[in-house]
Amino acid sequence: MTVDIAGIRLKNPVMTASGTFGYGLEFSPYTALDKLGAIIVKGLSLRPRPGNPGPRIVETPCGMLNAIGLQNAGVGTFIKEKLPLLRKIKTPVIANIFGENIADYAEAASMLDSVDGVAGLEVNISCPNVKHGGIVFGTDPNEAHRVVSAVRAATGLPVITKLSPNVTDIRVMVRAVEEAGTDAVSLINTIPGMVIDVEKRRPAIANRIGGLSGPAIRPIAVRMVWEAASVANTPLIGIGGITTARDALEFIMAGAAAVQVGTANFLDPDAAVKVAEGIRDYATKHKTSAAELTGAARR
Amino acid sequence: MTVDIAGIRLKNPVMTASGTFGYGLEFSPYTALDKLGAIIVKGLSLRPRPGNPGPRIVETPCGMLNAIGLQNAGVGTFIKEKLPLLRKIKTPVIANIFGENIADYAEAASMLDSVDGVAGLEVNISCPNVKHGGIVFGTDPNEAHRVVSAVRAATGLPVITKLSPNVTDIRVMVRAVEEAGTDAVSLINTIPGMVIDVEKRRPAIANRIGGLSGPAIRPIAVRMVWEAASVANTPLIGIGGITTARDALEFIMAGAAAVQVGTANFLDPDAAVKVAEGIRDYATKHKTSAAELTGAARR
Amino acid sequence: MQNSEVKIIHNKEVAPGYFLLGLSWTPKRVRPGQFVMLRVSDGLDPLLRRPFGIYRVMPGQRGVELLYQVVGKGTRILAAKRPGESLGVLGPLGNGFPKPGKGKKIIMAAGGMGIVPLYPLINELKDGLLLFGARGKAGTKVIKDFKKLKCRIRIATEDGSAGQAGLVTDLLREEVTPDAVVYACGPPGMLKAVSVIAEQADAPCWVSLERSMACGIGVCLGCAVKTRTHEEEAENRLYKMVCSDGPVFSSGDMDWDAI
Amino acid sequence: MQNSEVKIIHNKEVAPGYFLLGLSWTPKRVRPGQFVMLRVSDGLDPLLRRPFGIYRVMPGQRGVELLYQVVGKGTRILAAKRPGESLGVLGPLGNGFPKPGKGKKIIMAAGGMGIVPLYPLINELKDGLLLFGARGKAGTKVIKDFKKLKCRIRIATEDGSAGQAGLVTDLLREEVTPDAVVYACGPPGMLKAVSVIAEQADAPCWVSLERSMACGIGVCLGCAVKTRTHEEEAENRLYKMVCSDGPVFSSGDMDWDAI
Ligand SMILES: Cc1cc2nc3c(=O)[nH]c(=O)nc-3n(C[C@H](O)[C@H](O)[C@H](O)COP(=O)(O)OP(=O)(O)OC[C@H]3O[C@@H](n4cnc5c(N)ncnc54)[C@H](O)[C@@H]3O)c2cc1C
Ligand SMILES: Cc1cc2nc3c(=O)[nH]c(=O)nc-3n(C[C@H](O)[C@H](O)[C@H](O)COP(=O)(O)OP(=O)(O)OC[C@H]3O[C@@H](n4cnc5c(N)ncnc54)[C@H](O)[C@@H]3O)c2cc1C
Ligand SMILES: Cc1cc2nc3c(=O)[nH]c(=O)nc-3n(C[C@H](O)[C@H](O)[C@H](O)COP(=O)(O)O)c2cc1C
Ligand SMILES: Cc1cc2nc3c(=O)[nH]c(=O)nc-3n(C[C@H](O)[C@H](O)[C@H](O)COP(=O)(O)O)c2cc1C
Ligand code: FES
Ligand code: FES
Repeated sequence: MTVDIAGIRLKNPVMTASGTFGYGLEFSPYTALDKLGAIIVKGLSLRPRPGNPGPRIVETPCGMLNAIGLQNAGVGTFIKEKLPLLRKIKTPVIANIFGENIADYAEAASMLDSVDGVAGLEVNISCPNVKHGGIVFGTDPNEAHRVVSAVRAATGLPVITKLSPNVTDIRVMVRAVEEAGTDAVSLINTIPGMVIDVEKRRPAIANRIGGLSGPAIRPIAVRMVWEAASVANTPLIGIGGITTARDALEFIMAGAAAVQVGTANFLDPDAAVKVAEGIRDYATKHKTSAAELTGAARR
Repeated sequence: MTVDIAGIRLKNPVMTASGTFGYGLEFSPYTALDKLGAIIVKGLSLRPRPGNPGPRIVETPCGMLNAIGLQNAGVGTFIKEKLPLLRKIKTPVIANIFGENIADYAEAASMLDSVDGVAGLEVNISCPNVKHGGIVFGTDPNEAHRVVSAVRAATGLPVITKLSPNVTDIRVMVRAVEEAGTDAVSLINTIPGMVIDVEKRRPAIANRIGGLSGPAIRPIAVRMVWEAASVANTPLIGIGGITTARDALEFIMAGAAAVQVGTANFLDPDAAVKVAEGIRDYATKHKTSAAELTGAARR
Repeated sequence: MQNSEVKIIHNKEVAPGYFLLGLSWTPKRVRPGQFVMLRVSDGLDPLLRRPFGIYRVMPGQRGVELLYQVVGKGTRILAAKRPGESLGVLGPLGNGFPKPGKGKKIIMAAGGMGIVPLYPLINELKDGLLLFGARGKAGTKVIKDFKKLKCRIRIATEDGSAGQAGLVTDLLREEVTPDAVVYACGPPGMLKAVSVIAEQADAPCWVSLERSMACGIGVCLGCAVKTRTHEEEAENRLYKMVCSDGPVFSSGDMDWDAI
Repeated sequence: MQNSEVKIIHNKEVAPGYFLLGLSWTPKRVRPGQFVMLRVSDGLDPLLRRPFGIYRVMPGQRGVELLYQVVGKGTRILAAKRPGESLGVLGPLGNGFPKPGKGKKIIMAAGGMGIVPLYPLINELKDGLLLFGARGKAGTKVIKDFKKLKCRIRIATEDGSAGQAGLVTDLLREEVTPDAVVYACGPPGMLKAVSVIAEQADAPCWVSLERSMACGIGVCLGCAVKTRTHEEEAENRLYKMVCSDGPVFSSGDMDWDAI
């Protein structure tokens, strides 16, 4: 069941998605952290961010919207306070980073490069570039190329680029970030969405627009992985609405080498481990492996 | 509760979405067709189309995928066989048209222009232009502009352009079709998605990729209507996952002048009429009207 | 054709995983082979209605019964329902089985739950031979009701634990004659084989098909099956809808390679 | 803190729309004010768990009881559950109410279902004055259990149909003294008013807050409430999480303009 992604060796192809698993440690009362393929910690920025006012979340049919506003204590605090504890877990820890401009991304990357206990970086490009009129890095291939190149130059760590689904053609984005030197591509981030509270006659969350996640988006995410796989030269990591091993296998058969479990961690803090076990059971029953199953529906 | 859309007077702001209500007549045993704002018939092309092989549909979390392949008997047969029966219903009938190239769109439009009983056209631009390397009209502002201009030139009927959600920025598309002379804009069409049958290890529907509809997509659709409303100068018609009046009100408050009920017609063939009644009840209770509620969450 | 909320009279497990559902619903006329679309949950997951054949009109017009097998999410929810709860029922839908010509030898071939639409047919015709196929003995429990009807029954099980060892099509091969009319329902592979056997024997054959359905009333065009077309026919008649053109089709009209 | 599947012992309607749910679940230690996240459905709609305060630890450690009001989809599904069925329970979660200092006058102010976290507090302290506010008499039925506890009760109803006509805050204004400690739970408007009254009287005040929740364990950062920060404090401590930093907060720490 081991898989190699971007040079990181995982016990199994199941990771936890950024922003849905805290720093991992919060889940130790409920699940066996050692049984995960990797832990991706919540998004980190160079400087601390307070996040958005509430309400920040609202439930939707088979999904949820969130606009947390990327609240986090900053890379420095992470390194000082969380990393020492995370080093005790026998599971690779991947740091998810984001920034408001390219220099911030690069500096966050280089800070994480110099410390022990970080197996790789996942670069969240679904953020607006405040220096370039707020255009979202992940919706423009040139912006995406620039930010990934900068991170690539700033670190020797494996770099995974996490794509935004909010584009007309995901293949263009895959090509752009691969050219910029990413070692792997993860997709998808949440899809912009809105719920309106019809009694209050205003958007249900304070930020108005939030990111849609959960089972509702799974068919969109699987399709994007399928499309990405038609051009990708690096391993793909499938994300979006995975709650069971069956769901994860959809992504794997569409072409993903690994998967991430997100919103499902809220429904069951043991979900990711159960997904990993279910994939193992399926592979055993069918005398195959996750690696062999990758892209099985494309053949 | 009456609303005017593109010069069509509707009893109420609730229409039935193309492809989910047949030619309307199929629903007469189950619902009061006269109580609908408008009936939008299934997509019509110049020539008959057999559609895709099966399986054509699959259920998804709070939604469904379809790849019907736009099966229809063609504009000519519609005019000859269905329209005479539709003329007896006291509800405006809007013909939804599509084509494989611009000339086909224009010819379908002009055929419908010359007959009695069609209140307006809805132009489905979520189709590939086979003459232009298969690029989907609705994902490229130039292609969209060309097809809407051609339809506009071919008919004196009110023209509603139905947008594809599969774009990075829906506002660009709204501007393009308004410049081309559309009288109203409806959104959204289905979102491309995929389900994989993990036992068979292949996509669950024969066409591989299908269109996602139903409550799952509602937050995405509401967000797009909200964004469209920030630039639109013509009335917007909100579509996507509406099953109840509450759902419809989300679209209206986000900026839609009217709505369409799609997949919900399958769950309850009386759904669209119930949505219309529910909107009326809300408006009565709050001493307001659909027109006044349009954009209420923006203020 | 109605769209109604109806009360559950009973919902009992008649064999492991098989339930008989009594609904307080009395449609004007039901033809053998017709079906209903059930809304198993008020929630949005599962979203779509589920199709089920009408198994029996209960005596004294008290309602109808469905017979279903628990196979997934929707049927699991259905199995947990109790008498007194209500369900959305849309139907009766589709065509039914056509009557056999006078003096015909009536053969019914059922595979597993394919038994459901054939039950009311036997009940109506009060005649005929039922060939029933199942994996093993457990699967034959659902036909105990049939023993009350006036009809001869032959059973085949794949593992030989009941009736003859083998497939229902083996029985059909033994029984079919040119003066027979064959009615069949079951898995696609079985129906395909049945259709070949009937065609070879020159016997007319009616099959009841299953497809995933969204609307049940011919509007979503989701439940398409490919038909055999002749060159001169219009391309747009290539597909028929199982819900509204079927579920019963003449086996000769089907493109069995696509089923 | 556990994540378990637990059996329902009972689920009875104690007043119209209010249910007492007994769960066969015995966490090691429960502090008054803590809550659980319940998975009300195995399906995906509703998707998220629902938070409910722990109302009572049942005698003899047989389990715990929750008291809930049916307000929407999730609580409607919950109300249909029967003894013997099971539910996913995550908890006990959050902090609890801190103990009052020695010799303090204990005042509990509850609005509607805000009564839930205060019940175990009274039960533990075996002392104090309970001020209870509701719309009308019907809403006061849920506090009949409290009459068994050793505590004085005063009731206010908006329509005057039970107790004093008016708001629970009117009662609080009459009762509060500088040597009191106030514990409160209820709708945001009420809590804000309670906090002002307590502050004016110079009495410490603890409030239990509610927010929409996804995880319940401090990781999604969805249940943020704004705190009063002083200029020199780091911006990233502006928000606290109701689930993990609360649900009980010192009223003085909250930015009431944002609640
Ligand atoms: C016209 C018609 C009549 C039917 N009559 C009966 C009947 O009388 N009794 C009965 O038990 N079943 C009958 N079926 C099949 C029944 O509709 C399915 O078993 C049911 O929809 C499964 O729902 P689910 O949510 O439990 O399963 P799901 O979770 O949706 O699926 C579980 C498994 O069942 C398969 N499945 C899903 N839908 C169908 C379908 N429509 N047809 C075949 N397989 C399906 C899936 O591929 C999957 O493998 C009929 C189907 C049709 C089309
Ligand atoms: C820490 C905590 C403890 C709670 N303890 C109890 C309790 O002991 N008993 C009890 O009856 N309720 C309690 N609640 C409220 C309870 O969680 C909600 O009533 C429940 O989640 C509603 O679920 P629903 O699916 O029925 O309603 P929904 O369909 O989700 O919503 C129906 C209505 O309830 C509102 N609502 C939804 N979720 C919440 C929420 N978390 N808080 C407040 N309003 C909400 C919605 O805005 C809507 O107006 C508590 C909430 C929190 C945060
Ligand atoms: C509450 C919440 C917070 C999230 N925070 C982040 C984040 O900080 N960085 C990031 O790259 N993705 C973030 N995501 C996106 C998830 O990592 C994941 O891409 C998305 O939720 C889709 O997967 P899911 O459907 O399994 O949840 C967040 C998602 C949720 C629900
Ligand atoms: C089975 C099916 C067939 C459809 N056919 C068409 C079509 O022919 N033309 C079109 O413009 N949209 C078509 N649509 C899209 C719907 O009109 C609608 O835009 C979409 O389903 C979203 O709305 P909903 O979530 O309410 O279903 C179809 C949708 C479904 C589910
Ligand atoms: S199920 Fe919709 S056409 Fe048959
Ligand atoms: S509910 Fe997730 S942080 Fe509180």
